Amino acid sequence: MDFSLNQEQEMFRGYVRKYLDSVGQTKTAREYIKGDRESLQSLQTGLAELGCCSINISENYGGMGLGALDLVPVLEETGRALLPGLYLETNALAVPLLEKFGTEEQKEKYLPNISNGTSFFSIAWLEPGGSYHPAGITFTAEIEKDQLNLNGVKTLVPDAELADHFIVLVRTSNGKDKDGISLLIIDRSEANLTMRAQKNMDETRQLAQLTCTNTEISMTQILGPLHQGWDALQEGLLSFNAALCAVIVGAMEKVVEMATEYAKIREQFGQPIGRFQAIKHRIVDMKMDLETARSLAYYANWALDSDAEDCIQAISCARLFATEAFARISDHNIQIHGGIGFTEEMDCHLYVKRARFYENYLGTTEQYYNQAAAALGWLDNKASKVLV
Amino acid sequence: MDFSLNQEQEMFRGYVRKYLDSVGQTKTAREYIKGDRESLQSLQTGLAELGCCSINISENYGGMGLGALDLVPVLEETGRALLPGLYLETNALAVPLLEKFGTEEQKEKYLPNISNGTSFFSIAWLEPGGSYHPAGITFTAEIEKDQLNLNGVKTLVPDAELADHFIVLVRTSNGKDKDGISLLIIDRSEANLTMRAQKNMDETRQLAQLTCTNTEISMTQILGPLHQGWDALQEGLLSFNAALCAVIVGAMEKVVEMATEYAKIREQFGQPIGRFQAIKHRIVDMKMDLETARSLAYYANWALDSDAEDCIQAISCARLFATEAFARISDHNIQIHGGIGFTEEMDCHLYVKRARFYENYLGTTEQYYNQAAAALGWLDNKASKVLV
Amino acid sequence: MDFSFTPKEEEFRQELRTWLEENLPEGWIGGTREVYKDEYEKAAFLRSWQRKLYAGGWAAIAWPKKYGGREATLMEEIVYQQEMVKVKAPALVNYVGIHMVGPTLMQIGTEEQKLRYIEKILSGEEVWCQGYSEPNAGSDLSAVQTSAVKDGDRWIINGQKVWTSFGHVADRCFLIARTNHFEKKHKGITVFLLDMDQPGVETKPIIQMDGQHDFNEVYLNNAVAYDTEIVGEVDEGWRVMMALLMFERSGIGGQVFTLEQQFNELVAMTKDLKEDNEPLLDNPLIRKTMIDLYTRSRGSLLNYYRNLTKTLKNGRPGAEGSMDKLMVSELTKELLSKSISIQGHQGVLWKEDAISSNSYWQDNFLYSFGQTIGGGTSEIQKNTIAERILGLPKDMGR
Amino acid sequence: MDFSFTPKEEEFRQELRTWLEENLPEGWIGGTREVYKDEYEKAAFLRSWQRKLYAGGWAAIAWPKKYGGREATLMEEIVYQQEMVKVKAPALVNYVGIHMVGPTLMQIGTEEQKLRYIEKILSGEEVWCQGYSEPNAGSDLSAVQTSAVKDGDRWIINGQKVWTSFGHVADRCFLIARTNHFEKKHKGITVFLLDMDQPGVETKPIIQMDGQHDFNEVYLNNAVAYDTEIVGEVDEGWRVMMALLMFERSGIGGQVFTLEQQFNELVAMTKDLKEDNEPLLDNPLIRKTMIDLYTRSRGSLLNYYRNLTKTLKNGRPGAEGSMDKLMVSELTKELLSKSISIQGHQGVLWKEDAISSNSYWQDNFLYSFGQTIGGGTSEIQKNTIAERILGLPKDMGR
Repeated sequence: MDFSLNQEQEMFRGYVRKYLDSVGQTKTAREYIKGDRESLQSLQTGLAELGCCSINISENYGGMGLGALDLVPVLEETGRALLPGLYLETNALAVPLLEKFGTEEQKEKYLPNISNGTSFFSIAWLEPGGSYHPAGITFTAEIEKDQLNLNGVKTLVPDAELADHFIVLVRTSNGKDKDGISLLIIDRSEANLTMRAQKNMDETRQLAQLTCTNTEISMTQILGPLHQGWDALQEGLLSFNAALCAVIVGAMEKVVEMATEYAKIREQFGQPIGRFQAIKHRIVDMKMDLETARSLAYYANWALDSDAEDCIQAISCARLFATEAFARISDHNIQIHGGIGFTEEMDCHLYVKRARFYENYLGTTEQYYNQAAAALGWLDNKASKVLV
Repeated sequence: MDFSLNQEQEMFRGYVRKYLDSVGQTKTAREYIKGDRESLQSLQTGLAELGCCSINISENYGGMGLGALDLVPVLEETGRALLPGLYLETNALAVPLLEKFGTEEQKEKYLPNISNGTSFFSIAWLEPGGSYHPAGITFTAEIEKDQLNLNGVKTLVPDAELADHFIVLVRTSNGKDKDGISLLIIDRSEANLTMRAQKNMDETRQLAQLTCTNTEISMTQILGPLHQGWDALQEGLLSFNAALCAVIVGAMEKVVEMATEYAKIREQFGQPIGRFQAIKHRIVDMKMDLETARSLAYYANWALDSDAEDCIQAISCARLFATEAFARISDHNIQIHGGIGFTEEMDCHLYVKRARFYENYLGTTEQYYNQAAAALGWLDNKASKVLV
Repeated sequence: MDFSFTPKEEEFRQELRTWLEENLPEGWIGGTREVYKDEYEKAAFLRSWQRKLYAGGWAAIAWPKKYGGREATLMEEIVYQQEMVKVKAPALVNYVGIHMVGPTLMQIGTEEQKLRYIEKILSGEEVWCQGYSEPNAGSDLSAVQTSAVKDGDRWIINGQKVWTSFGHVADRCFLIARTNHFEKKHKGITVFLLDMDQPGVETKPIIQMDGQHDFNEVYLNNAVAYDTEIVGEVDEGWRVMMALLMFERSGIGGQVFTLEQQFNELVAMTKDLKEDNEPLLDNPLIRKTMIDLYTRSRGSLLNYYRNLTKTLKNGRPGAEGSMDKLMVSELTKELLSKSISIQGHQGVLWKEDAISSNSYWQDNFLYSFGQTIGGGTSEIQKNTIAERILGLPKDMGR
Repeated sequence: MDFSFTPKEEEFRQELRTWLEENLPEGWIGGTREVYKDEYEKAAFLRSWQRKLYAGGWAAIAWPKKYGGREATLMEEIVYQQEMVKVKAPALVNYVGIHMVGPTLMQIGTEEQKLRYIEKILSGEEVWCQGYSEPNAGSDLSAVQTSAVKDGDRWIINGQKVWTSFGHVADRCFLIARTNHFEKKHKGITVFLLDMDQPGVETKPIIQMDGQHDFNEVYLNNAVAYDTEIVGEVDEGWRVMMALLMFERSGIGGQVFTLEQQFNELVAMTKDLKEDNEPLLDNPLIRKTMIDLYTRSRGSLLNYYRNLTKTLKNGRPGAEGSMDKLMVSELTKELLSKSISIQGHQGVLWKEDAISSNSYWQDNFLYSFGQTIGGGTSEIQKNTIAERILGLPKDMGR
C-alpha cells in the first residue's frame, strides 16, 4: 500500500513550481487577458525546456514514454497558475489519441513537435446548439476520392489562436448517432478557416467560432477509424478527464491557500477572521473538498495507468467531484475575502471563472453522471444519452 | 396587505398552548409510547372541549364552519407537542372529504361525532409493496347488489387502534390506473377486520396492518363517486397537506427553541456554546428554515381558503419544504445538544422520528415534486406518475 | 390575511406605470437596456433619468410634500419597487442622496443645511456618495480610522475610503471620520457633508470582477470640511448612522422582486433552451432544481411580506430585515449560479456572445458575489439574527 | 503508487478469514446476527466471543508477542479491520482494555500493574470501561470536575462520569480525576485504574435514541482507589491521555470499511426495492444521489489510504485522522439518512417489520447520530483540522 506520488514525480513538481514562481504564477494569465501573447509564448518555451511537453510521448517520437501519473504534478502546477493555452488539450487529449490511433505518418508529423513544445492542438467539437451528444455533430466532411470537403461551423473552440492543429469532430457519413462521426486533424497552415472570436467569461482562455466552406483537406488527416471516431474520442477523453482533475486539484490547492492566508492576517472586530468559526470551519470544508478531489484525481490517474477495472467510473466520478468542488470553493473564497475578493485586482475571481469554464468542458456534468452510472452497471439499456 | 394570522386565531392558539402546557406538552406522547392510552384520551377530550374538533365542520353538523387558516394555530400546537392520534387525519382529511363528497346520511352519521371529539378517522391507503400510486391499489371491493365484498391487505394504517372509522382506498372495478378506485368508509364496529401491529420508528404513532377476507359492507359506505374516488382523494389531500405543513411548523418552532435555549446555557471551553459561530449560525439557518416553512404554510392555507390560482403548487411546495426542513433541523438539533441529544431522555429524537414519519406520509417527496411541476405547467403529457 | 393591494394603491401603481411607459427611453421596456460606452456616459444617462423622475415627482416618493416628495405610504413604496423592477428601470444615481442624506438632514440637519442641500439632491443637481467603509473597516464600521482634526472653523481630513459607489461622479460625500481618538469604538465619530470637488479628494476606480466600475477608493489628503458641514453633534456620528438605518422602511424589497423576476426569466430560459430538441425543463434533474428554486424564492417573497406586515403594524422595521437580506442575497447567488450551469458549456459565452435571449445571466452571476458581501456580509447578518432575534450571546470582539 | 497488499498480508488475511469462518457462531456469516434478549445477554455473548478471540490469538494483534499479541504491522491491522467488517464480527467487549489500558500500562505502567492487569484484559476476564466524559466536560476534557483526594495510601473519589460504554458490565474503569484544584485546565489531572465492584461506584443506564443501552452514567460517591492504581505520575494524567491517542495507529479504518459496506448494501437495496415495478436505481434522481454517495465514499476511503500512507512513512499518525473522522462520520449519517428516505413511507417500519432484507437500516440511521458526536464532535474535529493542519488561530477559550 502506497498511495502517494513518488519522489521523482514530486521532484519534477518542484522544478515546475519554481519556474512558475519565477514568472509570477498567475501573472502570465493576467497578461494574456490584456492581449499580451508573448509572456505565454515564453512560458511555454520554458516549460518545454523543463520537459513538460514530452512526458507522455513515446521515446520513439522524442518523448519520455511516461504515464498519466507522471503528468499529474505538472498539470497541478499549471492549474495553480491558471495557465492559458493548450497544454492540457495537447498533452492529455491529442497525444493519447495520436499514440493510440495515429498512423505512423501522423505520429511522425505531430508527436516530435508536441514533444519539443512547438506545436499545440485545440479541439473543435461543439456546434451552434451546444450539444456534446452525437446528434449535435452536423459539420460535414464529404468524401471525394482522397479528399474531404468540409462544411460547417464549430463554436467555443478553445484558444484557437494558439493552436497549430485542430482535432475536429465531423460527419463523414449521414446519420444522427455516433456512427458516421470521424475525427479529423486540421492543420491551420494548410486549410482555409474562418475564425471569429467569442467572448469567454474566463478571459484567460480565448474562444473562437470556426467556419469551413468547401474547405478541401486530405483523407490522410482522418485520425482513427473512419466513421467510428466517436469511440476513439471516448478513449481520449478518459485521459483528458483524468488530467483535467489534476489541473483542478492544483487550482483548488491555491484557492485553499489564499483563503487560509487571508483569514490569518485580515482582522475584523479586533480578531483575525480565521478565528471566527464561520470562516474557520468553512475553510476546513474547502480543505476537505481539496483533499477528496486530490485522492479521487490521483486514483483516477493510477486507474488509467493500470487499466484498472473501475477505471471509467473512477475517472468520471473524479471529474464530477473536482468540477463541482472547484466551483464551490472558489465561490467560498470570494466570500471569505469580503469586498476585496469582489475586485478584479485580486485573483479570487479568476479561479471562479476558470471553475465555470471547466464545469461542462468537453461533456456536461449530467453526461458524466450518466457515464459513471453506465460504468457501474446502473443504467438499463433504455437510457440512451451516454457519452461512452 | 396583511400577512398574519388574525387576533382570534392567535387567541385560540393561546388557549390551546395553555392547555397543552398544563398537560406537559410532549408528556402525553411519551406516555403513549409506554402504552398508556388514557392520557391521550383525556387530552383529546380536553381539546374537544376547547372546540378544536369542530372548527372546520359546517354549522349544520355542530361545527363552527370556519376555514383552513382557522385550523392552523391548533395544528401548530399539536405539532409542537408531537401529539399522537388522528386529529390531523380526521379534521384535515376526513372532514373535507365528508363535507364535499359525503351524502346527507354520511354527514349526519359522522360529522357531529367528529365535532364533539368522540370519533376519529384513520386512512388505509398503502398495501404491501408500499406504492402510493394508483397501481398500488389491489384491495378489492366486489359489488354484490347493495353490498361490497372486501378482500385485501392494507399496511401502515396510522393509529388504527384509535380509529372508529377508516377511509379505505379500494378497487371497485378492475384495472391498474385511477379509474375503478373508490373511497370507502369502514366502521370498525360493523366490520370484521383483522389487525396486526407494525413497529414504527416514530413510536408516538402506532401502525397496523389491516386484512379483510370476504368482509361484507353496505354500498352506502362508498364516499364520493363510485370508481372515481381517486380524484376525490386528491382534493382531500390538498386540505390534508396544507394542514400537515402547519403541524410541522409547530414542531419546527419547538425544535428551534430547544436548540436556542440549550446553546444559551450549555458551556464548553468556558463559553456558552451559542457563542461559537458553528452553533450560532447553524441555529440561524434553522430559524430561517422555520420562518420560510411558516410563510409557505400560512400562504398554502390562505390559498386553499381563497381558492387561489396557485393553490396546488403553493400546497405541494409548502409540503416539500416543510418535510425536508423539519428533518434537517431536527438532525441539527441533536448535533447542537451533543451527547445528551443522543439520549432517549431528551425530546430531540422524538422530533427526528416524527420528521421521518411525515417525510413520505400520504405521498412521497418525489410525487409532490411532480404534483408541483404539473400545477406549474412544467410537465409534458408524457409524464404519467403524478398524484393529481 | 390579505394579499391584495387597495384600490388607492392600485391607482398609484397605474399612475406610475403610465408615467414610466411615457418617460422611459424608446424601446426600453422589453427591449435593449444599459449599453453605455463607459461609466461616465452611464452616469450622464442616469443623471438625466433622475431629472426626469424629479420633473415627474417620482424621485423621492417617501419624502414630505414640502420637500418635493409625495409622502408615500409604505405600501406605495412597495408598489413603486415592484413597478421599477418590472420595467428594469435605470438605477437611481443619487440613491445615497435620496435615501440617506436627504432624510437625515430633514430630521437633524440645520435650517441652513436643509436649504442648501435638499432640493439639489432631489433634482440630481448634486449627486452624493457615501464614505463609510475603509480598508480595515469592512464589516466593522466602528474601526473607522479616517481622522478629522479641528483647525478654526475648518476640519482637516485624512484617510482612505473604499467601496464608494458613484464616487467618480459624485459632487458631495456623506462621510464618517474619527474626531476623537481617545474614545473607543463607536464613540468619537462625526458625520461630514464633504465637498468632493477639492484638491484634497482623489478618487480611484475599483474594477469589479464583472469588469464594471461602480465603486471607488477615495483618498483624503488634507481634505477640508467646515463646521457648517457637520451633521448632528461632533463625536456623535454613530447616532446619526443608526438613525439612518430606520429610514429604509421598505428594506430589501427591490432585491426580492428582482429575484422573483429572475426566477421567471430562468423558467423561460429552461423552456427555450434545448438539449437534443428537448427543453431543459423536461429534464427531471433540472426540473427538481427549478422547483426547489421556486419554493425558496416564493418563501423569500412571503417572508418579506410577513415582515412587511410587522413593519406596517409596528410603524418601524425590526431586525427581521437581516433575515430578508440574508435569504434573498444567498438565494440570488444560487439561482444565478444555476442559471450558468444549466446552459452547459455555452454558459461561459459572455456579453454579446451569450446564447440566452436575456444576455445578462453572466453579468448578473458575477455581480451576485457582491450581494452577499455588500451591505453587511451574510456572516454579519447571521450574527445580527442570532443576537437580536434569537437572543444568543454576542460574538467575540463585539 | 500501489494499492495492493503484499503476499504476506494476504496470507494473514486468509488465516484470519479461515479462523472466522470456523469460529463465528453457526449461521453468523451472511445470516442473522445480534439478537439478544437484553444488554446483559449481549454482554455475556460478547465476553464469550472475546474468549474465543483470545484463544485464537486474535484479541489484540498489535500487542507485543510477550503479552500475547502478534506484533501485527499497521497493514495487518488494516486487513484485520477489513475482514472483521466484512463478516460483521461481534463488537470487542473489552475494546477499552485492549486499545487503551493495555498499551498504556505496557508503556508507562509499573511492573506490578503489568502483571496484575494485562493478561486479564486479553482474556476478557476483566472488562474495562473508560471514565473520561462528565456532564459538564463533553468536548472539553480539561474541564473534568470529578475529584480525588488523598487519604493515606488511598484516594477518595467523588463525582460523576457519563458516556461510559459497557460501564454496566465492566470490572474496572480507566478513570481521570482532578487531584489538584489549584492547577488550571490540563494540569492537575490524574489517571486511576478504578475497581468498579465497590459500594462507592454506582452505574445507571443511558438509554439512547435508538433504544439501545451501550452507555452509562457512573456515580462516584466516596469511591476508593489506591496509590498502586495510579498510572504515571499524580497530576500528570493529561500526558497519559495524550500518549494514548498515539496507540490508535489505524485510526478510523473500521468505520471507513463499514461505510463502504453500507454503500454496497444500499446499492443492493436500490436494485431490490421497486416502485411500480421499476427498481429505485432506475429513477434518475435516486441514481444521481447514489453516484454522489459513491463518489464521496470512495473519496473517504482513498483519503484514508492516503493518510495511512503518511502514517506508514512517518511511523506515527498525524492530525489527518481528524479529517478521516469528520468525513466518514458525516457521510455515514448522510448515507443512512438517505437509506431511510428512499424506502418511502415504508422506511419508518422498524425492527422485524422493516421491509428491507437488511433490517438494520433504521437502527443504523438512529445510531449514526452518535457518530458525529462521540469521539469528538464534528465541530471539534474542524477546529483540530483548522488549527493543526491549516495553522488557523485557536478558538475562544482554548
